Amino acid sequence: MTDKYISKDGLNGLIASVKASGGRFVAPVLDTRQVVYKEVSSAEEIVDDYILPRNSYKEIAFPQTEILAKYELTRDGVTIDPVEIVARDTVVFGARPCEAASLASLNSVFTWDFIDETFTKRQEKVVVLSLGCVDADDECFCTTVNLSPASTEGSDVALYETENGYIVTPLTDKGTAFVSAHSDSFTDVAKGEEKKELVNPEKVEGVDLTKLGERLAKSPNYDNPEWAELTRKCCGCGACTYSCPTCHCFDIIDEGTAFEGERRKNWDACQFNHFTLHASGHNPRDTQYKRYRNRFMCKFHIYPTKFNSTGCVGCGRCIRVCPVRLDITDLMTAMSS
Amino acid sequence: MPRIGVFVCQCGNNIEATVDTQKVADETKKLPGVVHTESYKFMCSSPGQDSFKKAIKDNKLDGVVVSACSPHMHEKTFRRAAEAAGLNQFQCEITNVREQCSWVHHDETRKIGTDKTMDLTRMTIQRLKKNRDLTKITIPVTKRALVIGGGIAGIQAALDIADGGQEVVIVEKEPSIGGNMARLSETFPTMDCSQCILTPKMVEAELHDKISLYTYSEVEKVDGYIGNFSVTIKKKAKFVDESTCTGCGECWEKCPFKADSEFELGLSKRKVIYTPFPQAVPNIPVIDKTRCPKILKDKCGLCAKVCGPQSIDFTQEDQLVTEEFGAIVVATGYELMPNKDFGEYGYGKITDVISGMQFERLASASGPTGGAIRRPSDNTEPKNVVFIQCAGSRDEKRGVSYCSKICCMYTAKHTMLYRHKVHDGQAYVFYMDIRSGGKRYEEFVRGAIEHDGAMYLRGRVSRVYEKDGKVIIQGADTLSGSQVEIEADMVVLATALVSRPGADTVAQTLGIGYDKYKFYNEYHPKLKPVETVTAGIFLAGTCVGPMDIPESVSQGSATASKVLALFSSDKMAREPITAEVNKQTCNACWDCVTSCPYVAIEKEEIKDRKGNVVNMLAHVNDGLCQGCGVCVCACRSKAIDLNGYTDEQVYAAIATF
Amino acid sequence: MENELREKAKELLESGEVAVVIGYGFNRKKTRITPVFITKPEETDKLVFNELCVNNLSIYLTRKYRDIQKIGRPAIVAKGCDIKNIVVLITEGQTKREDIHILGVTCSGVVYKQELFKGELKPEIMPSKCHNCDVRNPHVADTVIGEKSDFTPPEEPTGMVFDKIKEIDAMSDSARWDFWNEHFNRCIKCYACRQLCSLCYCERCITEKNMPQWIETSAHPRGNLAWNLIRAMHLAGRCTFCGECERGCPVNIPLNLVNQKLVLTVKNAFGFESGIDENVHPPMIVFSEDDNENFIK
Amino acid sequence: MPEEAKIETEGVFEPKIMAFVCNWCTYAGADLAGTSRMEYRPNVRIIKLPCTGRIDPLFIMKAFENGADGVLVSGCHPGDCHYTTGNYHARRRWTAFKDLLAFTGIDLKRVQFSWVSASEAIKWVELINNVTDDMEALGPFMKFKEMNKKGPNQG
Repeated sequence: MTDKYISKDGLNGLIASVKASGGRFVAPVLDTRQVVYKEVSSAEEIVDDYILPRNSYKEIAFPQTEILAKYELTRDGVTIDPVEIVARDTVVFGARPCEAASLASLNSVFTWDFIDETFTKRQEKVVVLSLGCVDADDECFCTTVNLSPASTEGSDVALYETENGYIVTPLTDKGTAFVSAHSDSFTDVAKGEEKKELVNPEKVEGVDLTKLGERLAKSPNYDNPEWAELTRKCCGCGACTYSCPTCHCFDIIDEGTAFEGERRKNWDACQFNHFTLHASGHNPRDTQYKRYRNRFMCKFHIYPTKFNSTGCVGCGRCIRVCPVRLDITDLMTAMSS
Repeated sequence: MPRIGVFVCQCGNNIEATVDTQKVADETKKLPGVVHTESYKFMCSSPGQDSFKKAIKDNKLDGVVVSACSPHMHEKTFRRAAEAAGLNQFQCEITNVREQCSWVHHDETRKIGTDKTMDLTRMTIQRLKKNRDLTKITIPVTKRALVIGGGIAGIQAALDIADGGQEVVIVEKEPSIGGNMARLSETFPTMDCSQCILTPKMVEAELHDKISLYTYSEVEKVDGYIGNFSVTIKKKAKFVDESTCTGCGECWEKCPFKADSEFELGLSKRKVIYTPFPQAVPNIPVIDKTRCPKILKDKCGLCAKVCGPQSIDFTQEDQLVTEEFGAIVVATGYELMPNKDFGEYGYGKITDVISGMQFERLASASGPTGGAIRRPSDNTEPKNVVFIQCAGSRDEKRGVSYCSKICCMYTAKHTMLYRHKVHDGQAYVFYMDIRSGGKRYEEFVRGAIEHDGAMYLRGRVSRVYEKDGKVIIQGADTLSGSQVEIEADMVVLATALVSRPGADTVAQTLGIGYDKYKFYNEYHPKLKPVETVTAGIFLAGTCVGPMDIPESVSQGSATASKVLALFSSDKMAREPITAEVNKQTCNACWDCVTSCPYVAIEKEEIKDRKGNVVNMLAHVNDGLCQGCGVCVCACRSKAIDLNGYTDEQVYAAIATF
Repeated sequence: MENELREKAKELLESGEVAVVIGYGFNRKKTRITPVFITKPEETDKLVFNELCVNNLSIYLTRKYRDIQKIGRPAIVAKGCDIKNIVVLITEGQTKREDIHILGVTCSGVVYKQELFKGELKPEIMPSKCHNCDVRNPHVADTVIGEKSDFTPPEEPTGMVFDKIKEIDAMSDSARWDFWNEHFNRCIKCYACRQLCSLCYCERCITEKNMPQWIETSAHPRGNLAWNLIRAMHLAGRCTFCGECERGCPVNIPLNLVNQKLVLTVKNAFGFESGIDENVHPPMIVFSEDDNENFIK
Repeated sequence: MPEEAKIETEGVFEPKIMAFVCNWCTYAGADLAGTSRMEYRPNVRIIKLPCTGRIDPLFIMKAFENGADGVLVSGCHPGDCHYTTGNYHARRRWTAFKDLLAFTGIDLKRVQFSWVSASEAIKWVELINNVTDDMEALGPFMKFKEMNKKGPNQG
């Protein structure tokens, strides 16, 4: 399919069209002094001056809390009533190319040994309209992990900002189908309509992903005192994992009153002390640097080798949100040598 | 799945009238874990309990709920029955249906009562599912009592305990036991001589083979709990070897140095090596190390030279001993309000204004004047004596708000003693009210007025001053409505009884409560008057508040009966409703230690295999914990829980709501 | 001032008096401040102190950081407000006064969040605590570094937090409920508030207690409300209003309001101020017989 | 009628009230009301604890979460505590907690605090009747009920 065009004003038509077909339109909006992904009903709500929303759009396919089943305790035992997964057609507008690459990574986790339908059913219904970045901040490092504002991995449709609108490039079948389904909202690209220049963040000096991977693979390095020295300031808040587009750990818990309740799947984070605490009281990751090491290993060794997928997309959220300013790229640099 | 039985009592018609107990039984049987339910006319009756026990056995129940009357009524009954049927008694829970449902909701359709009973029973069932087996706590008992204070209350307590066959140690901070009673001349209302009735008891205490006297000693530290106190006692250096001293008196005869006698309240002198009074028990002197020139600057040493058995030892030092006790009786007594508080009565400024206790010494046959009433300034016989009552008592602004209770009686006694010794003397008494409640007390006061001619003036004294060797008293006589001025030779103040200085420190050492006047708090002022909140520590005599000799003696005996009851077996059992610390999650912030009303939480050292202290964690002492649960709420990490009322149990009840 | 700080740190490390200096340093790009742990005298040049040094480093003294404790006796760079937390930690037996060296720094205010700083510390980017600071000269310290401040805080506390509390107090119940529900609903239960709070040092947080699970772990309004209220209760009489919880909150919940509200309650009801005197017990574990009880029937 | 009550206009509203009481004073006072055959409103469900000092703010939160329209907390009068000082500790906690609840928009009539001694059966009866009346006037505690209805924010 050839490129299309949609003006900023024209977005309202697209939103209406998506809604009319029973879908929802998610885009970056301003909420309590932060840009976040939220369902919108008009184009005016959408902000265009942002680096990245605070939250990751992984929430759409992997919500923070998910009810898996309802249960009831009776004299005859426990009756369990599974909850049907309601997946809605969802359009994510304005995702950044870095983040777009993340769902693929999540998909490999949720499908390798067991197909987690709570995730896949939702993911199937998500159409990602990524928007090439015309700005970057100090924390962006997609180029360091071999992505860029021009990356298309994980995007269904690529959008490129112009003076008054966006040039629309469908990338996948899903993307083509989406543009076709809402063809009224798009026009052909007018002559002279120019893409704004994409801005690449600077590559972090000294990072070599191959060397990094090799080094992490060597077990003696696991107990290198460097880990503690580099990460002992980590306060274990887990804000990084909860903002990260590729973090995917969860916990299943039953919550309710005496005779009934719900089984819920909740986000969990390897940064929490409780995450690995055994019933015996022993905790294999008993100090914070071990927990941080785990997250780092997960991103740059375990998942890349296990699934050949990108563990870190360089969105920089973890650096922005970190209250102690622990910079993952510092570790990447240190561990590349 | 648990196997729970629910027993709904009809209580005759008391419950059945407003609650359909059969319906409750039928409905609760539908709940998970409930395998047996029944409704019965009288669960607490013999047949009721038999069927209860049978049901437990037949159905192999592991928990039972009895929906009946208040647990305050029959919880013990059913728990005992459950235990008899082989259940742990703490797997039996009561739902309060009668007092808190059927009796208070008079709905004839029985809908309200039945619904509520079902709700309450459901809550109890869910709570019960979280119950754990608990076993009564048994504590070994050291059968040895400590009596702090060797006044009449302490002596009585010690004698009664010792007569009951148990060992007692009396710790007395003065060189002799006897306390304030030893100072008194005669006692109201019988007028028998104080020394005559006290001395035999003192001697009996000294000679009793179950009693040890630690005189000139003080309690420094108290650790442990009921049955198991560990007490550190400071034995102050007497500089006299108690084991060899015969009490012959040669040393104090020869000692050339004198000091004001504490026992005589400054009315006479004593030597620097001394016994406080001639009948002292033990009759062993001590050296006043603050005044002895041998000790201060290595001069004199005459006493050592004259001592036949060579008992004087100037090198003695204070000694700390730690001993084990099972119970403690606190009988630390009182003192009179210090004179600096009575400027307006001239006390401390005018020599002939004295306290009631000083008058006792003047009237005592063994006192400084040999029993003759002489005024301190010129040693002449006073012809007019004014007694001022409520000096400090019932006077919230300058003194204490309470009534010192014994002053009305002893003032009446003073006027009589005075008249008996100075036949032409006139006693005047300024009083607010006369409080003479007690057997033969009122008659006694009347005798003082009618027989011995004391002049009672109702009113307060406004001014006391000295003029030409006389003490002038100006005051009001409210009954005649006139101002009075009396030229007296001597004034006697019925000063308020107050707690001893340092009473608060002693209380803190012991972990018992005290009021704003530093009198010790009883566990319950009416029903537990000699107990304290700290189990195993008892109170006798005036450390609790003003009281007279018969009361003090009764309290001494009462504490003895408490102690003997405690010592009646080698171990004591306690309800296991106590707090418990989860050592995995304790933060060692000590908030529990601070908030515990019983000093029941200790800082426990956690050691590694080599014995090095690696951590400090909270530890609940089962012997001291009373199970209030204050610590549980103070603990943010919920590292403490209260057995019998655990978080899980409470949560289960709330979640059933 | 920084030179003085570096010299002192160097001296402490060289003499062996401390094994680690917990302080502030720049990140790689020199754009932000981040905590640093200096163990070698030659590295003390990394230490800085400026208006970006908002972190309360006292969290690193708590039991959660066993690996830092293993290094040895620490010196800690602390502003007056941070010292208040250290004082509470001492009161609650989490550290001993003699076991740490406090390098107190005089302070003229820091930024509310580092990213707001555009080269100049304007009053509007300072947190309310700085506008009312009574400890710009450290009140408990082994060494005080920096010029003495002669700032006197206003008699009536001023600033956004105090204005907002007044505003909320004046609202109707429903408006207050809606206000808080909207904020608490955003809570993602990441517990950054807890992790950044040096007084949230529990071995096991109440949310982690699961028998029973008092506070639901799901991101549900019910558990969110319970978590935020119970955390506030656990900090009642202890919170020093350092503001770290709000700064760390990734979803901007105005936690300072709740905590300061209780600071005010405790001050009014019990006359207590946290973090001033290590020998005074926090008010929620003691009592006075004369406490006001006009709300009890 | 307050707006919250309008939501549930069908049927008679029977408020659910949870009472946390201490074993020695208030529980005994409630027993006395029973022994004296006094009558009061049936809406209260009592949870007995040894002392008000054992009553954690968590209990109150949990009661509301579980559908209580009102919570009553009661124990011994100051000075009467069986454990000498438990109620003083409790009083401090309530002082802070009530301010916090009010600050978050919970009407303080929903949480009531009281001292009821073992002899104050009449006070107990009046208290329960008054609290029940208060809850009826306020209507169901929709704030929590609506929150309960709300599911987690799912994708």
